[in-house]
Amino acid sequence: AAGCGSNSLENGGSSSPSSGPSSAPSSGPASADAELAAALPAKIKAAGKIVVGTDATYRPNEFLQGGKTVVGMDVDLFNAVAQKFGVTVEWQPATFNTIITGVQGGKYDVGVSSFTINAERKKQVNMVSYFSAGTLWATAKGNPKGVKADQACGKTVSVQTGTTQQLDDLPIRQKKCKDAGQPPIKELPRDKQDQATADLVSGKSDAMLADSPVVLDAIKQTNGQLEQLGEIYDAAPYGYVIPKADTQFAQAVTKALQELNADGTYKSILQKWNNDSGAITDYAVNP
Amino acid sequence: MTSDAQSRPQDAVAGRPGRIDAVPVRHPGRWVAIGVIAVLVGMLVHLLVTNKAFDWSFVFQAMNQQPVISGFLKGTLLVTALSMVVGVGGGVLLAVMRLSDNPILSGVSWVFTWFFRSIPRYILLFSMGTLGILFPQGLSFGVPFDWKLMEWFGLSGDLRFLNLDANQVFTGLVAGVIGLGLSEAAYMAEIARAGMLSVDKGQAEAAQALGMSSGKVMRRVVLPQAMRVIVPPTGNETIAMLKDTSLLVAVPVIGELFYQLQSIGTTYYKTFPIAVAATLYYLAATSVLMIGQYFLERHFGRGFGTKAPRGPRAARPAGAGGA
Amino acid sequence: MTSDAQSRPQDAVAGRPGRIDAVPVRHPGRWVAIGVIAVLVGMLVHLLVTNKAFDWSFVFQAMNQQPVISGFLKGTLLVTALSMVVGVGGGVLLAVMRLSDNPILSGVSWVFTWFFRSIPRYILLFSMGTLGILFPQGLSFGVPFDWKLMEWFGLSGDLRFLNLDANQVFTGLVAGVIGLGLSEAAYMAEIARAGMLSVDKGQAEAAQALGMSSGKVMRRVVLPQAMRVIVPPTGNETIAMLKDTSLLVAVPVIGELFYQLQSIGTTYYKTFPIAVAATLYYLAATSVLMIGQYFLERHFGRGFGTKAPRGPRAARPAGAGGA
Amino acid sequence: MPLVHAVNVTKSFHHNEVLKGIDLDVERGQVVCLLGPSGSGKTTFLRCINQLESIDGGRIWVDDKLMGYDERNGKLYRLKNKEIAAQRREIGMVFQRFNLFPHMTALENIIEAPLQVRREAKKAARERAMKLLDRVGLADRCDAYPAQLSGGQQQRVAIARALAMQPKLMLFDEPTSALDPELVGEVLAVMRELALEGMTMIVVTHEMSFAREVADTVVFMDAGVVVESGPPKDVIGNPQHPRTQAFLARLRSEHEHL
Amino acid sequence: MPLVHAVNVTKSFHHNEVLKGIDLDVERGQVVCLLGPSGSGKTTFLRCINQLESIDGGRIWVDDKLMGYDERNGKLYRLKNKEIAAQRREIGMVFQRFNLFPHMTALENIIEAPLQVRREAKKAARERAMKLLDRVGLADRCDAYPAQLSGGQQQRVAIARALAMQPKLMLFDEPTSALDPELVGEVLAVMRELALEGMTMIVVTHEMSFAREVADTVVFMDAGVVVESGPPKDVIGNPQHPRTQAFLARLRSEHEHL
Ligand SMILES: Nc1ncnc2c1ncn2[C@@H]1O[C@H](COP(=O)(O)OP(=O)(O)OP(=O)(O)O)[C@@H](O)[C@H]1O
Ligand SMILES: Nc1ncnc2c1ncn2[C@@H]1O[C@H](COP(=O)(O)OP(=O)(O)OP(=O)(O)O)[C@@H](O)[C@H]1O
Ligand SMILES: [Mg+2]
Ligand SMILES: [Mg+2]
Repeated sequence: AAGCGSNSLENGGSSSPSSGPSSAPSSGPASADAELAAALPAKIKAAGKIVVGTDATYRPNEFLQGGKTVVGMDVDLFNAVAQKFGVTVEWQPATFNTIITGVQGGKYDVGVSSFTINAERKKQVNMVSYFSAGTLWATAKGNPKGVKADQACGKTVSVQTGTTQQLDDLPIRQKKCKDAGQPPIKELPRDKQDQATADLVSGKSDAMLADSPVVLDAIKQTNGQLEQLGEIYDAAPYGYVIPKADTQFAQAVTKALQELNADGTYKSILQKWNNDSGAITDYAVNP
Repeated sequence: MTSDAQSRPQDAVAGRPGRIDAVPVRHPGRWVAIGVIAVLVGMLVHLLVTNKAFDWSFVFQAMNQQPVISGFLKGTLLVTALSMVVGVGGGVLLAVMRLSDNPILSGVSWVFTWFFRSIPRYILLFSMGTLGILFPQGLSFGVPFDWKLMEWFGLSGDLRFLNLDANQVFTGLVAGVIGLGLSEAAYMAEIARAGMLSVDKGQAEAAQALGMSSGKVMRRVVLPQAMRVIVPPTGNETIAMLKDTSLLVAVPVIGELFYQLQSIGTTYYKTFPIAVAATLYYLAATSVLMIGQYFLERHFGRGFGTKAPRGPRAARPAGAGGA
Repeated sequence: MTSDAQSRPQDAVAGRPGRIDAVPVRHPGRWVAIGVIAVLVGMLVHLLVTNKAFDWSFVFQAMNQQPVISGFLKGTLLVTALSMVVGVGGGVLLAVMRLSDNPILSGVSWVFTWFFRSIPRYILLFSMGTLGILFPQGLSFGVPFDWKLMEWFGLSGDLRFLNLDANQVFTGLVAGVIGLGLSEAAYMAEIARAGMLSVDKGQAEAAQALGMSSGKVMRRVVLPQAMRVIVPPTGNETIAMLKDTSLLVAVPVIGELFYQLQSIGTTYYKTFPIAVAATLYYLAATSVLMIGQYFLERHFGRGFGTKAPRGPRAARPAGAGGA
Repeated sequence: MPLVHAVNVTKSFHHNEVLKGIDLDVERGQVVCLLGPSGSGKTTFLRCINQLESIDGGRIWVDDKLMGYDERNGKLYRLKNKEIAAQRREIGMVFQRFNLFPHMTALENIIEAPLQVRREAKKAARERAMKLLDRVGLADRCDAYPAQLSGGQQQRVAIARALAMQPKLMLFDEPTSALDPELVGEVLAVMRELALEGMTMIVVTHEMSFAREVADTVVFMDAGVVVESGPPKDVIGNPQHPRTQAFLARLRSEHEHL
Repeated sequence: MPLVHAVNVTKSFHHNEVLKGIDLDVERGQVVCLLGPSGSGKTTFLRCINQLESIDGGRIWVDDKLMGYDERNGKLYRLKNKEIAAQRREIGMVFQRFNLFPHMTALENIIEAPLQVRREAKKAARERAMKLLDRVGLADRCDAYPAQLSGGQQQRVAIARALAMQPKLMLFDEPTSALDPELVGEVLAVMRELALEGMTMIVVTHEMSFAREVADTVVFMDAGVVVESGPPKDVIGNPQHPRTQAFLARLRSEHEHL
């Protein structure tokens, strides 16, 4: 049943941390908790597993390995949460903008896909905070174009379309450029984050801005071709997406996160993905 | 032209003119066009060979990944085949309904075509995926034939490729095939209708006069002849479908060529080589399809003089049967 | 049947039989089918009306946003129109090349068709966008006609809709239109070729015998008749193109219906109503296109007896000209 | 009772009455030739006989079966398509434009209906088809597609195809008028032979020599009515009705110099 | 020197030699009828005259112009398509299957070439077209599409269309053989009138009465060669060559009873 074709690529790739099969709980000190298990919605209890919708194109938080296995920081962390409940997780790759609808419609039990918590989302579903991400800039090694986040006017900047960076962050900067009578930032919006990163690597753009975990990972992945520019700003929590009806379950998830934090699992998972700078402790439903 | 008039009488006197061995007409414009095309092709080849953006070694490595190959075979080729089966079958049915005397059947066919041609496949597939979860039973009841097909597929999948679990195959791929198939049926309905209308009415009447039932008339006489007109645009549709399988991610189904390649791209930040790899796969599949189309066209063109007739005498234009 | 044999002689004796006023055949199967369809339609309507996922008020609000409307008009409708102009023009040119005696021209046409049918539009648009950034001048030189069109468009854009800056329009939309147009030309080439081949050879010969040049023969005699066969699949293509404008995001061009709707969806986290809104827009555009197709078909069908002839006497089958 | 018994047959297209009450009896073994100007309704009448058109009034019986309807308790019931198809099997029809199936060889054209409709064994059907092809002089062309055959050859295959269903009645609608003058003879020869063998035939034709020689009855139609009918020597040789006379004169004028 | 002067014309399709050295002279104002069995090359020869087929050997001059080639310094140069198109304007052709443009009305069919090729003014072209339609008896049908006309009417429009280019020579390829016998007369009448007016014509036909009455010369072709030619009373009335005799006997046999 081996089939043809190889299972790994030679160049790069070596640095990507591997994880076990996605549906199996990751190894660690976490163990099931009967009190938490009682808070599980009936459907999950009956199935013995949580169906999670995720857009597996967002490295390092959730991405596909070996063509079918979803891995990443979000994955490891939520697998650990599920283990606290004594159930497994079925990761279903989906496109980002269909996940919340899928959770509302019962297609997924939970959505885990680097969702930034904000007022609109909180109106629609329960959001359980578990991580803090901000915006971070990156440039080519040595910053040859001399870009600065606050002085990007006239520079070409990569950004993924539809992200908060494109929709909220850059417009403010554009306005500043305009008010200062300087040339506008040349935006190079891309459908996918990896395309935006590729543009920066290939020199098509002078800088890139994205969620901090993504940028940190891209810097690591590209083996020194990129470097961080300035510090993380506009930090906001990521949240798990849970249906409005399952508030009790959402509360239980915060408890599970607290336990994971207490036993050190939380920290070690973040460290594994080079993301401990985003750790939080005040897990909450709809903060 | 006056020189002709003078040369003629002499010529006629000088014995009977023989073989014509004339200097052909020159087409300078045509050669310029060919030159321009040659330059463009040269530029393209130069670009392909020299531009580092292509990164050929990565392209071939990416193409040779096991999930990519299996995604191509199962997600892309198999879904294309199954969707086209549903689409062509449904399209022919819709065309027959549309051409029926019954205004209700014909109206339903029209509305179906109108609706499913309008709805983007991405949205349709997303909805199918959602429906699949809401009424799994309902769907399986609605299209027993497809389930049969998928059952067969499920088995073959288990036998040959072990990397997709059955559950995912049954929910995702079935929804994907139904969604793409329904959409395709709407397009195929128009194609099949045009094909059927192109068959001379005398053909159906001759068959009826022989005592054939309307079903037989359709299957044995009208459709085989309509195929001549149906096959070429169906080739277009199949090739388009091949690439539309990349929309399966909306269902979601990820065991498909483009998604698999993109997920490699995500890891290595090499977008362009990934696009090249996908294009090479689609080029290969398209080539095979075009060869298949050639043979299909030849098969259904038999007796229509699209090739040199084998008999001793070609048909007289006035005598060519109801063709 | 024996009852017939008995009834006949009596009947014949009883005077001349008059009008036939027979009981029609019942089609129970057909009524069952209609019943099933009615139930399905009922379910669909019930779903549409009662299911909260649709959120109709949001749907109409989203549809009424200024960027959405302008995206529909400019990104979707205008790009569809321009791409189809490039596609149909290029397709006819490719078809003429393909049918030419010159093996080089015919080969180039084949390779073009093969390549551009194989390359996914998303990837093509992505590459076009990249090319656009690499050689903005080069592109503008290559297709002066399109630039003219876009210049005209740019002006109208400045006059009517102020939300896209000219720079973006000129680089992005041009690349998008060229990419979609080239891809479409490859599909249209097959359609146009089939159409031209469907015209009786006698038509071209009659025109040649009148002293018409080959260009005139093509434009005045062959193409107008080929249109009958070309228009229906071109309708399919146009409708598909309408929805493929959503791929403009790969260029990237974002002034387009689907992207604009999605960005509203992303802001308000309502995916499904957004899908419904997009579908409604596409339904509207498709409906208009289908009406247009109807009139085009009627126009090019003139003289072919697709409608009741206006003259006092219908054609004899044996006497219908080269049709 | 005659094999074909048509009484007061009427048929309109929209508001155009094409048949205005046709009566026709054809005895078993008889050959009836139908003459008449273009548009007089000859084709339409043939098509009504085998229900390719449904009639508006009157009745047509073929072999004692009422065509297209079932009469029970004084009420007519339209037959199902299947039953109409069964009735048609007894009637062979040959068209002006041959209408051979272009995607099948001559042999396949002939065995199609026996295989598909009568579910004969393939071997037996082929053997009988080859005999029929031999009879129309085309045994050597059995593998040719229609497009590879001359018009006359195509029409002979079309006759063999109709005969393969062993019909009781043969209808011919101007079987030679789409043929080159030279090829007319070979088709008429086959039809002549068929008549000699006792086949009941209704033939629409402009070939006067054939009508004179072969027909038992000649029927002259004009504008949807039978104007004159009788033995050929009367109707052709000595027409009584002025319309018949005019028609024949028009036909003759083009050939008198030959 | 004759209007048409063809010398030793040969033409092959693949390895099938269809014309084997045809000589033909047609004087201005003459009518030549071409007879011959199917496949003898009559159509091919007509098509060679106006270069719808290019010839392999020999020469054809029409109105003192060498068709298809330019002869300079003893060398032949193939003419450009444009120049060939110009030569064709002098020659009208009428086809067996009419080949009217189905998407244009009768009037539009006729004015198409004058407008597009000779760039006549629309008004003048229309007026002349109406005169031509009147001449072929169809002025009232000017707005009908071909599909709305009978075969005879279509063929008359086709003749008018060819005449609209004011050709010096008219070629007719079996202009009546796709017509109902009744409709043959109306087309032949138009052709007869044309001949009387002095038009030079080459007519392929099976209509013996027409050939006898109108032709100055009858040419009998068989298997790509001219077998016999001369005035109609000789070739038709008293054929010398056995192949001519056999052909005429075959044609006659079908019509002798009329
Ligand atoms: N399907 C139809 N719809 C409308 N009118 C029709 C149809 N079929 C025939 N007609 C009309 O009915 C009349 C009789 O037609 P029919 O074909 O029976 O004549 P015919 O005697 O066979 O003439 P011909 O010698 O030209 O074949 C004609 O006026 C014709 O236009
Ligand atoms: N385009 C072609 N390609 C190959 N063979 C051809 C072509 N055109 C004609 N022929 C062959 O040339 C021969 C002469 O044909 P042509 O049509 O000139 O005969 P014809 O005398 O006009 O006969 P008919 O009376 O049947 O019209 C025939 O054997 C025919 O099959
Ligand atoms: Mg008729
Ligand atoms: Mg000929």
